[in-house]
Amino acid sequence: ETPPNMLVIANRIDDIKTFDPAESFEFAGADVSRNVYEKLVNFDPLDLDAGFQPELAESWEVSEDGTTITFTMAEGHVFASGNPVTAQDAAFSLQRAVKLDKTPSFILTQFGFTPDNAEETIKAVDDKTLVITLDQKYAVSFVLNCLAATIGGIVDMATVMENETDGDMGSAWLRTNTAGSGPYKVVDWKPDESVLMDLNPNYGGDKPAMERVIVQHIQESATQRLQLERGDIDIARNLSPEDIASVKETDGLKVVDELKGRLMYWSANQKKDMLSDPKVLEALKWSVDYQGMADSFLNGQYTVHQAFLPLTFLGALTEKPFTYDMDKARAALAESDHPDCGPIVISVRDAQDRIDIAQSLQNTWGQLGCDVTLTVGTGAQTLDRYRAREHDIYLGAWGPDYPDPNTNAGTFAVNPDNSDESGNTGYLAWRNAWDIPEMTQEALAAVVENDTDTRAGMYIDLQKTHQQVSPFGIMFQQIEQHAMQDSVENFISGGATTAASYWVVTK
Amino acid sequence: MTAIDLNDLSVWFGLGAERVDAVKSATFSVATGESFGLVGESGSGKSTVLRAIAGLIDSWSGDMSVAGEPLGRSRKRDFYKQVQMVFQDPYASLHPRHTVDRVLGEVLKLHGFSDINSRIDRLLDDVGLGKGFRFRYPHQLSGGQRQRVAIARALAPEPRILLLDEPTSALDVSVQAEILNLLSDLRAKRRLTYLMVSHDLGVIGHMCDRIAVMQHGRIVELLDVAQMRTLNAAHPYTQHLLDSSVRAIRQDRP
Amino acid sequence: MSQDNAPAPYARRSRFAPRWPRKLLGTLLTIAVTLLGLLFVTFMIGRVIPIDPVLAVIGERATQAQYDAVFLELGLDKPLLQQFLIYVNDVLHGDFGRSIRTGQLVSEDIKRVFPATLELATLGTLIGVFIGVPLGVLAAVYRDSWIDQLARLVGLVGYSMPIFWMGLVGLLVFYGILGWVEGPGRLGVFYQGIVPERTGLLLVDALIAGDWTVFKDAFSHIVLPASLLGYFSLAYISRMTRSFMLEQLSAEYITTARVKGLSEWDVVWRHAFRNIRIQLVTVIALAYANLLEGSVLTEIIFAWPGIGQYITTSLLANDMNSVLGGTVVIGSIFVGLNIFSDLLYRFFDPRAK
Amino acid sequence: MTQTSLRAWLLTDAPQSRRQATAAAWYSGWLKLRGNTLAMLGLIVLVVVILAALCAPLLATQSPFAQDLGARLLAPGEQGHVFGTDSLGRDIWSRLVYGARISLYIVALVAVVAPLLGLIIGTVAGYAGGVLDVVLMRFTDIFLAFPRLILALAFVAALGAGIENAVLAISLTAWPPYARIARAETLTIRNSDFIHAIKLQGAGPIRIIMRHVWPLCISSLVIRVTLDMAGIILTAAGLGFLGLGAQPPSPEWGAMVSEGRKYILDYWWVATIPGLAIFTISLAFNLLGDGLRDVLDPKEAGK
Amino acid sequence: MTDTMTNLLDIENLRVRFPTRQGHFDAVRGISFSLRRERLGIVGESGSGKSMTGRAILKLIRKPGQITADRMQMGGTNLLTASERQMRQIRGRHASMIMQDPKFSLNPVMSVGQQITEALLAHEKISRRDAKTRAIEMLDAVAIRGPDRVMDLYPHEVSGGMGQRIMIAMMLIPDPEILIADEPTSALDVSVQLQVLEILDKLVTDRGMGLIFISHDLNLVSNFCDRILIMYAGRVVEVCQAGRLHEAQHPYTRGLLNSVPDLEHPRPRLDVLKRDPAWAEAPSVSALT
Ligand SMILES: Nc1ncnc2c1ncn2[C@@H]1O[C@H](COP(=O)(O)OP(=O)(O)OP(=O)(O)O)[C@@H](O)[C@H]1O
Ligand SMILES: Nc1ncnc2c1ncn2[C@@H]1O[C@H](COP(=O)(O)OP(=O)(O)OP(=O)(O)O)[C@@H](O)[C@H]1O
Ligand SMILES: [Mg+2]
Ligand SMILES: [Mg+2]
Ligand code: NI
Repeated sequence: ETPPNMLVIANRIDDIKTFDPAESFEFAGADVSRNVYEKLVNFDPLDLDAGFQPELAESWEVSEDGTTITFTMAEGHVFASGNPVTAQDAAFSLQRAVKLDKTPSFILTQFGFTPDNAEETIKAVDDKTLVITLDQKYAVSFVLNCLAATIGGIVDMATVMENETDGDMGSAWLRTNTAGSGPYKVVDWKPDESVLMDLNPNYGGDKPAMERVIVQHIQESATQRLQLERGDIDIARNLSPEDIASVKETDGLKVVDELKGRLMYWSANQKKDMLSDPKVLEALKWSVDYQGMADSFLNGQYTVHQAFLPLTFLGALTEKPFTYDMDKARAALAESDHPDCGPIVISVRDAQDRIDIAQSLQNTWGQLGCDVTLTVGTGAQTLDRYRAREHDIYLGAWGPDYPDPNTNAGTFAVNPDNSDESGNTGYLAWRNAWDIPEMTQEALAAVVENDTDTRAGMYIDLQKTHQQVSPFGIMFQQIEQHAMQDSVENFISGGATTAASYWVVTK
Repeated sequence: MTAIDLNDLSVWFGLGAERVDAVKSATFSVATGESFGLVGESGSGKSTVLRAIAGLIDSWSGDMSVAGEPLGRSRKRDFYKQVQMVFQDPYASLHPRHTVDRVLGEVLKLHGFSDINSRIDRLLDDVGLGKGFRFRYPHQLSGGQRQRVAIARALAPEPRILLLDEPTSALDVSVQAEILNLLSDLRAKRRLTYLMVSHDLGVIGHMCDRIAVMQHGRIVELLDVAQMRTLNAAHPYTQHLLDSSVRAIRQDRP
Repeated sequence: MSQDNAPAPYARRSRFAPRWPRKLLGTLLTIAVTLLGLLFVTFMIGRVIPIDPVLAVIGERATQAQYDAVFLELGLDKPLLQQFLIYVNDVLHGDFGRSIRTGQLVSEDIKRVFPATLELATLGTLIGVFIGVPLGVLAAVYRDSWIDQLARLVGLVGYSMPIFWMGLVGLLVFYGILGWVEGPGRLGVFYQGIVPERTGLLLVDALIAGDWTVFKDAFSHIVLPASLLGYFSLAYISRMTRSFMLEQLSAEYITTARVKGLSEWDVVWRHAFRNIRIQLVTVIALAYANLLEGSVLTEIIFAWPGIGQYITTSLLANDMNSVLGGTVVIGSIFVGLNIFSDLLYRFFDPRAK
Repeated sequence: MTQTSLRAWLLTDAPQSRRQATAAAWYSGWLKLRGNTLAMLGLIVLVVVILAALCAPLLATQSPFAQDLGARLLAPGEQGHVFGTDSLGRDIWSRLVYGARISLYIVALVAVVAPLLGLIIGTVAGYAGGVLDVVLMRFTDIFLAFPRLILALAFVAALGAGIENAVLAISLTAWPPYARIARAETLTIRNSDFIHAIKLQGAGPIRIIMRHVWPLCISSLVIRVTLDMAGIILTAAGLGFLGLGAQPPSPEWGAMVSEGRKYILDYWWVATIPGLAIFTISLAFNLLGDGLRDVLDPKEAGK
Repeated sequence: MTDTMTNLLDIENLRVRFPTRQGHFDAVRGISFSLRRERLGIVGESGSGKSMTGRAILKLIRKPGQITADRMQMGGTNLLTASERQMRQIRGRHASMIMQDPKFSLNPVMSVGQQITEALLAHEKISRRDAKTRAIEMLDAVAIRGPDRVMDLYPHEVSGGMGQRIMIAMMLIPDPEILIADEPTSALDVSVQLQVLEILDKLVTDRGMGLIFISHDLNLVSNFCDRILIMYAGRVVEVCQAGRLHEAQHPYTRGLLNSVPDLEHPRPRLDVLKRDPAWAEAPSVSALT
């Protein structure tokens, strides 16, 4: 049994590279960051559907032209070091993220911030006021959603600069240390082993019930389940469907489902002649055993979903036009220029659920008469090929980068320049050599639409077209199934929009 | 004419502090058709002399010539048509996985003979092994039989000179007699020259015309077989050697 | 057979220096050459692999500009040889670079993960030795009897089992069902951070601190994976012990010992066993080295944060700094163990002098 | 020829022809092996596995690739699946027999490549001595000091996943011990009288190495290789476990265990049955290797 | 001395049998002999079963081999029924054996001193110190110079002759009544050979020990021993007094004698032994007294 004031979680956390919000871009890292750093605006774990709420900023105002946002800082937020949170800290944190220009910086720089102009565009007028200047008008929800992402975490300027080495703005120090105002602070991190968090004594909110949180890295589902059954852990986050099924049967344990933002899709390289044939794509989309997979080896962990915005996102499309229908598939293939269906290679990385999906695709596409082979590689290998546009079919997963529809629209449906030279590897459309000038325009238009309903409608239309014509076969949206002791309440892993929150957990 | 002529031959092993001088300026010559014996205590360098002549050791100085031809560092195949060697231990001198047939066949092929089949039969006959032994493996042969195969192998290239390194010391007296007789017969038949090592003075006395006595790598004395029989030696070591091999063992015998 | 485990013959000595410094010099030179070769091969593999090291750093979402920046930062624009020389120079200064994957200095990472493996492998080897050696000796003494057959079967089972499968089953049975041992990881969560870290070996640290509850918990965690690894090396050690012992027991001096009227125990242990000690050390060193490098799968299953898992995960993430660092460490240990057993050989065997 | 006379013909101490000599040598080895019950057990198991692999299409009750998501994870015996079905509803028995082909293929390939490489390097180093020996042995040491699975992983990562590459990678990591053995063996052989004897016929080094040294090294290599077979399958399985061995949906045994490990707690047979198969075949190889040690070891044969 | 007439050892119908794949093989086939305080020589060609006879007396035949006999009596003990425990008491204490080759018969990793004192410590309650003193005395007795130094040497550091003498010292230190010497000199140089024989000779005369001397060298045995058994194919074909060896009757013995080349009496050809299958079948000649 675990002590009542301590939360022990088993999870796969070997992807953590750093806790620095300016650099952190991994799932397990985001979980830590969310509990350590507060943001200007944030999501309430107990009411995620309400969207972003004031946190460090108690209010904000948008200028007439929509390019300037003025935040007023809230009282009572104090860093773990004891320093109060000021607008200077907020400005510093955001400037820092822009200047360091690490991988996730695009979330901010898409608003026109650059390392050169950051000091002007992100500015603390006084301790309480922060002014942000955008390069053009954007939907406010878009901007604030982005600030609620991990990169929007506000760090303690004084502490960070004390630990600066070689002008790195404390980034070496922040890899392994935290300086936030959130409910917890990281006490110890052993990569591939565990993260240990204790209460931030200066946390301004209600004192969390869990005074200590330990996240252990446990790779195997079976191992996690054994630990759960023996009461050595409170929550197991990576159980397989079979293990979940058994946990459901076990007294004293329960399973909580939560819809996540991750999509499972396949995509066809449009440089390949056969795969750029719309009828072939249609045939392939019809010959996927969506429900069969979702009911068997993906049972409970993925739900069938066929649009690029995950459910719970603004403008998510719920329609699922494709089913497993071999007749329609054969008909479509017959109409295409490739009625015999040539050889297809599916690139898939070495994760068991993806390999299972790939084998199922291989099986059902095989029934169409296609000669399908799989190449399994490490994550880096398959990704390398994907970015070089050398794949046939890539079987992949995509998670939203920030809680705004543009995150997926901007990659599935935007391709500003399809030339090889442009190297626009950030866009999935580009990686599949899918040239879509019009759709790109439509997607970009949605970004500046300030009326939320209109904006949602634009995305729905976009997805409907996308579903039919795109070389993307979006199949599933992930459901995370957390198995836990019966006594554990309020564990929310963040749904599709954000990460796990430990401070509301009780047991 | 001399078959083997050694002049100031020194042989050593190893370098620097580990250097062992196995043979120190040995000088002697063996006439064609002669049977020459080499005796001495264990480790005195007898085998080393033979191996140096056969070209199995590189580190030597001095002059060696065989049948008038001076020997260089490396030996040509022609040399081995002249000189062959029979080793001490018949159990170690045959390849454990080769049949007699293969052993002899390979040698004949190497020397470019064409009528291999008939030659093998003839060789086996010569050493007193019938055709029945042709396809046996060494482990199917007794020590004496193995030594015969080794002799057959040495005879295969039809050499003029045989180097014999204790050819019978691993064998029983009764088998030894057979091998010694065989060697005598072959020498008579083929007019071979023998250079033979043994520590058994009886064997040397039986086989050889002249002997050289070695001690600590040096040749301390050369004498002929008659001198040996009469225990007529100049060097004290030779005297001691001769003494001990004929002296009665128990002084208190009534 | 012992040939494959015979200590490596080390480089020929130069002719000038006096004896023992020359020997030392030769040994050092050999280590240096071997390690350099090791570095070179690892480095080349890292560069030849058709995976982009930059991608490993920046991940899927990065832009081309970020890509280029990292490309320059990693020094990938320089010629291969120059990259290698820079790397060797760094290594000589104890700098293995920073791990892309964990974001920490590789040397720090290794300092953390290596003791875990060391602890596991040491205990595993001890188990292997303390059961395997007597088993091998028994099998040899009672050659062809049922004891021999049983020992052979037990040994071969250990040799043949897929260790990852046995690991899962062992965990299920001893942890899941019977609850005899603690589960995965090195230490229960409540015990973490109680004893100060001195050696990194939890058992030792707990002993130093005199904290028995921590010791018990750590031991309860390690006992299952260590037994599995021990069983695996037991197989090898007992087979080798048996064949060494057979060789010795048929030696003539054993009969001599019997003629003296010595007891069977003395004959076996004082005489025969004494003669295989040195060969055995070589074998044990090899088994030990194998456990140090080869327990990747066990480490994964038991969530053991060791060096095997570290290198493998890093390799899969194309984190070449970590792979290189880990390989150099393991390689050095391998070479070190080799030399150690060689020295032991020279020291203990009167014939080797 | 009647049975008894055939036996006598084979048992003869005085063979009359090359053919008889070879046959008799094999027969006596066979007799020795037959006397070793455990080794025979190993042999029989192997023969059965080989036959099963050859006759896979006859033995398999259905296609090893046929998926049936409605009938997944069935227990052994259910709905006519002898060993049950896996997570995609494929028949485990059918996959097992087809998988035997792959596992045997891996073993055969590695068993040819690695020892050959080791044999060449080891004998050349041992026979040549001097600088070449030092260089080659340093080279061997480097590879020996390499963490094996890591090296294999690196090769596979470099070459791409797949069974041929896995085999190649395993071979490339497996040769150093063989080279060591071959070298040690060569060192003892190279100064023996029968090598001197053939040198005295003017034979060159290549001939000596290939025709005289190799045959003697091969026996200790064969012994070692059979003992290593288990290790080879397990390494291949280990690569499969890490997703780098045989590519799905190929029914390679290691990959099957790896796929099934997710289900081990509730559907134990999915991983256990291929696990037992690996265990059985490696045990068989080990038992046979242990027996072959007695048959082939020239030291024993000499007595 | 009166007790030179009592038998130290009586062996009747001794057989040593090894199971092989083609049935079983008898290395020793029903030989009988007794030993008094004398030098008993055993000669015969290689493989005739000499060593097996020696080992059988101490029941040192290795595993698959079996010993059977009608009677094996050593002093008061019946060896046939003696347990392994009793045999350990007998070995070394009452009967000892010198092995053929010192190079292989001494433990290479134990010092000479350790190996010698061990024999003593196994049989007597004696302090290590005293054992050491006794060992040094013994080494001195077998004419080893600087015995203190030799105690600390390892077998590879001593020459063959010294090794053989160390063996002798080791086997004699518990003061056995019977000593079996298996070809104690065949590995030695002629000169060293003489020294070793002198020591053995002194032991028999001075201590009244019974010696079984195994060799294949007929001349040597005839010069050295009192009585000789000639073995062929596991049987004793002839027994004779040493002095009368040259009068031996059996064709095998004669053959052996004639096949030895003799420095003093040269012959153009050596006689070759013609083996008669009947020799192997004839019953063993008894050498009981
Ligand atoms: N390969 C070698 N390396 C180093 N030393 C050697 C080698 N071969 C022989 N020796 C040494 O050379 C010396 C002479 O050896 P050799 O074999 O010629 O003696 P031998 O007279 O034939 O003795 P034996 O009668 O025992 O055969 C010995 O001291 C021996 O140790
Ligand atoms: N373990 C065994 N199995 C089968 N036969 C054996 C075994 N040990 C010895 N022999 C046989 O027993 C016979 C007698 O051997 P023994 O050693 O007594 O001969 P020996 O007279 O001492 O010969 P040598 O003079 O060569 O020492 C030999 O033919 C030998 O092959
Ligand atoms: Mg010699
Ligand atoms: Mg003998
Ligand atoms: Ni070995």
